Amino acid sequence: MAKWREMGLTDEEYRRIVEYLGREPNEVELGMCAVMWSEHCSYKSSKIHLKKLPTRGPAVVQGPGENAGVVDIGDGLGIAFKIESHNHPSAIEPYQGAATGVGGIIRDIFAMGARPIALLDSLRFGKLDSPGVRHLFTGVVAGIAGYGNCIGIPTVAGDVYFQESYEENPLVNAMCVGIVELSKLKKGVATGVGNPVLLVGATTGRDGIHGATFASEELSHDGEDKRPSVQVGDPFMEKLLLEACLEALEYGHIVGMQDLGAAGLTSSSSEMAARGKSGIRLYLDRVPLREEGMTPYEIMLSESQERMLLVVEKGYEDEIIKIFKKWDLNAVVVGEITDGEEIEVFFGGECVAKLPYRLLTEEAPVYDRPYVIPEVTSVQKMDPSEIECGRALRRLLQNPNIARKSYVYEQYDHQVGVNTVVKPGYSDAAVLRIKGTKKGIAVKTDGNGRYVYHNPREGAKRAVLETALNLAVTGAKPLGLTNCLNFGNPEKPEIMGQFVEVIAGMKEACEILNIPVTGGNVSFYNETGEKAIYPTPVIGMVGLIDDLETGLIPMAFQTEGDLIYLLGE
Amino acid sequence: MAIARVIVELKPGVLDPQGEAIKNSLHALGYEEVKKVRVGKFITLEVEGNDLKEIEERVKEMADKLLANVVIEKFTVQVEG
Amino acid sequence: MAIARVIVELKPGVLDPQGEAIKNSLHALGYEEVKKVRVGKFITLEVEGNDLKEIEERVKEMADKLLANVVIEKFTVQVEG
Amino acid sequence: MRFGVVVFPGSNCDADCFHVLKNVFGRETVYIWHKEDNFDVDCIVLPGGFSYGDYLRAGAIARFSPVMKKVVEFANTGGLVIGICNGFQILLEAGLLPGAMLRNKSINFRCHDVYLRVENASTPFTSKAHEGQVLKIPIAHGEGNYYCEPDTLKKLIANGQVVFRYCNSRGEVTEDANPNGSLYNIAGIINERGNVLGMMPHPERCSEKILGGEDGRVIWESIIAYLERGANRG
Ligand SMILES: Nc1ncnc2c1ncn2[C@@H]1O[C@H](COP(=O)(O)OP(=O)(O)O)[C@@H](O)[C@H]1O
Repeated sequence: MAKWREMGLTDEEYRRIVEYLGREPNEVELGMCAVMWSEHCSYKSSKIHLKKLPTRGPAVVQGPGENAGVVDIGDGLGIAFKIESHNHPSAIEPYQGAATGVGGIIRDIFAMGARPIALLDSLRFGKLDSPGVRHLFTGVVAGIAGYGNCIGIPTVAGDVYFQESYEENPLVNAMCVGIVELSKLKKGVATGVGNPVLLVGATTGRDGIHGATFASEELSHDGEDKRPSVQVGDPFMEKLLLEACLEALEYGHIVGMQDLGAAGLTSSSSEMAARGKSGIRLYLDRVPLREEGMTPYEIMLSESQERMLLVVEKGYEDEIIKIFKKWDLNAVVVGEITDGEEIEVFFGGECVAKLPYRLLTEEAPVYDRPYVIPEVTSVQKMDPSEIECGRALRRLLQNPNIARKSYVYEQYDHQVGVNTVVKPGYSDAAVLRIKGTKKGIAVKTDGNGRYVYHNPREGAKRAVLETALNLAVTGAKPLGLTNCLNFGNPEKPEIMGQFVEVIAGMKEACEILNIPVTGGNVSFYNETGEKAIYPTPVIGMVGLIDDLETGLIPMAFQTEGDLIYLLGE
Repeated sequence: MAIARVIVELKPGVLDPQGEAIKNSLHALGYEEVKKVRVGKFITLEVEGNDLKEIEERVKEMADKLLANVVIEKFTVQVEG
Repeated sequence: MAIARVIVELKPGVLDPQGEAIKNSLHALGYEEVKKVRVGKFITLEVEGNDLKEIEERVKEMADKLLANVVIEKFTVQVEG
Repeated sequence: MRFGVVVFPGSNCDADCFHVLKNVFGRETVYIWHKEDNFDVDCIVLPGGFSYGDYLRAGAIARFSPVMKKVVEFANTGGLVIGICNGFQILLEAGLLPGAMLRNKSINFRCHDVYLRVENASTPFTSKAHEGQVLKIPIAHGEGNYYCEPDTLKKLIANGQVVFRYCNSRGEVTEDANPNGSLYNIAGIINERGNVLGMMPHPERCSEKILGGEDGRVIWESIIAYLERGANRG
């Protein structure tokens, strides 16, 4: 099989790369292209549709395109927030998959210069009576707890549903919320010819090298032990990285910062280059490695966790490095900004890759995949006269989807940081105070896949509405939303049709409610065999309460004799 | 009654943050000679039965299913009467 | 380079919640024959040096100081060239 | 009167303790970096968190931090030391308090409110409370299952070193009220000399009304009163 196909590129995509370069790429270059052109990094199937979402609003400081979105809450403060999926890794190894998902989204937040103050998790599993599902469920919850508790960011809210369609494809969407002084907001840009590029944090190992390359020859003769596809998270390392990065930002002279997530050094360097319209030269011999004998290909594609890339004003690198050393972390100048338009990679004195950043970013393919609009199906209705209320109520309350979620949220430290004013289980959304002000923010994730499955457009609207209402009942006014769109295989027109309809529904709801979208994430291919998950848009929202003393609405019934109203139709 | 001992270790190449932290701490305590630390589990089971061969088979099954996470860990089993 | 293996186990009288939980899970999976489970640590150190006797002494020290908490745990050390 | 909050790599309730002492009680408070061995404070707080990731055993690696030598010296000269959650675990590992922590009986990390009964109200940390008083304070830990040898327990009880026990809202010490399997429902103990306290629950998380409870205040108030009397070191 042709090399590019093993790496997940189509013949047509490969042809376009050759055409753009005017030559065949070498193996390192091909690997870099393959990961950057993957669905995960390029959003090639979703991009044209995502553009339809409203992204502007009075509170929006940073819309989609950066590491996280940011909304203004006044007093010179902003809230940075984003949600991301870690579905596939969690299906393979629930604990580490979920843990590293949390780790990744936290880095996105502090890359903006924000201090993370809350985590949320939106989870979907098959039915709990299957032992496999129990294993996934307990593993995922423990993984989120393990990472979030250790790093000391409270997990304050989320949602969890159990439904057959997620049996083999659990959804693990993690959201992080941070607070930033707007004047200190950072972006993931690389600018300033000659400025050094620093790689900081964990060493680089062979973990998580692009799944597509697993089938490659090197693997077979080294034995399967050598390349675990699963990354192991080190929350302790990330805690140090978080504190060191924030301290470095406080010191100043940092031009741009980005975390190393999917596609590691390749994506972080090319995305920073593209945003700053600068070239970057990297010297891989300087990268601190975890294992011996790593090739440039492996170093460029490694997804080892707990690493960040920083562009620093020339002359200040030693001071910045000192800060990282104080926290016992690696910090190494691995390259510099050039006035070219390329990512140049050197190893052992040789140039092993030279690719225009545009090829890796803007030039990635965009597909308008064929779709069919799914028919609206109806849920089976029951005749109320056939229902015996007492029994029905008991059965409802026994349903894990309705039952108390304390098994989940009591494993999460939801109070560290002493900001959690409304804890999980006390209202529909969590509320955090903003120290030093009277303000509070409300946060929640939601999204009922079953509604969306039966009626994608209306279901998506409901997801936005439900989240907004969950904030509203605490007294908060929604400021913006982030979303994680979990779907099956986009190459199937029915799935693509669900996606298109969901976008249309979200757009409509956002416009009516006047809540802009500040970012999000798309996860396709959540299917096994012929069975796709329910289309599941998860909405994560942030709202503002101006004055907690007067504006916070409690959910519980307060006083005997108070009247109870039912609002709406 | 037999005693089965199961050693569960991370596969080579899998990051062991715990081992790293212990190594650093040992260095700080002056044990510079320690070059690498890996932390695994040592699980001891008391198992009813006499057929050691069969017990070993069953314990291997348990290790495969529950005691080890074979995605990132490997295990060895040793049984004694 | 020598390899030192340190097994750290809870002392006999000390409750092992993790072992209990594993035992219950094993029972739920149908392994009723398992009567007791204890979970310890299996720590592997790569240590520079040739004098195995001395290495063993040093590793015992490390175990005593750091690797085990002797209030609740006991340990054994085994060194190999 | 000056408080020092120790920051180990991986501490994560350091800022919370600092906030409460500085902003809620208006007391001079400084951070003490784990590599520091020179500081001048009247009370040391070892905060919660996951020092060194809690790798190996909670508190096991932190006890070897340079700062701990000074903490031990400080304690040995009568200085007030309070270890909360991970801080308690570190005090145990460092031998400043007897016993050890095991994994919670449920295996899981647990984060929720618990009730504590004040068993000894004549310590510098509890003098503003009264014996038998019930405090509602949150816990957040995975290894809070206190264990010690039977003889040690006897001594702890006889000396009044058991300061807090898990109880129900009526102050009854029951098995159901024990969130982690701790021996004798122990939630907090003090050393023989009476100047080093370790407790698993987090008083800093319930020292402000806005956070839903203020039962943690009594501990800080007791410490402050004690220091105001000038009764510490000397
Ligand atoms: N996965 C989770 N992580 C953290 N908190 C959760 C999770 N799932 C549910 N919760 C919390 O449990 C409570 C009930 O959640 P949910 O069932 O989604 O509420 P509702 O159905 O009322 O919108 C909320 O406080 C929510 O934040």
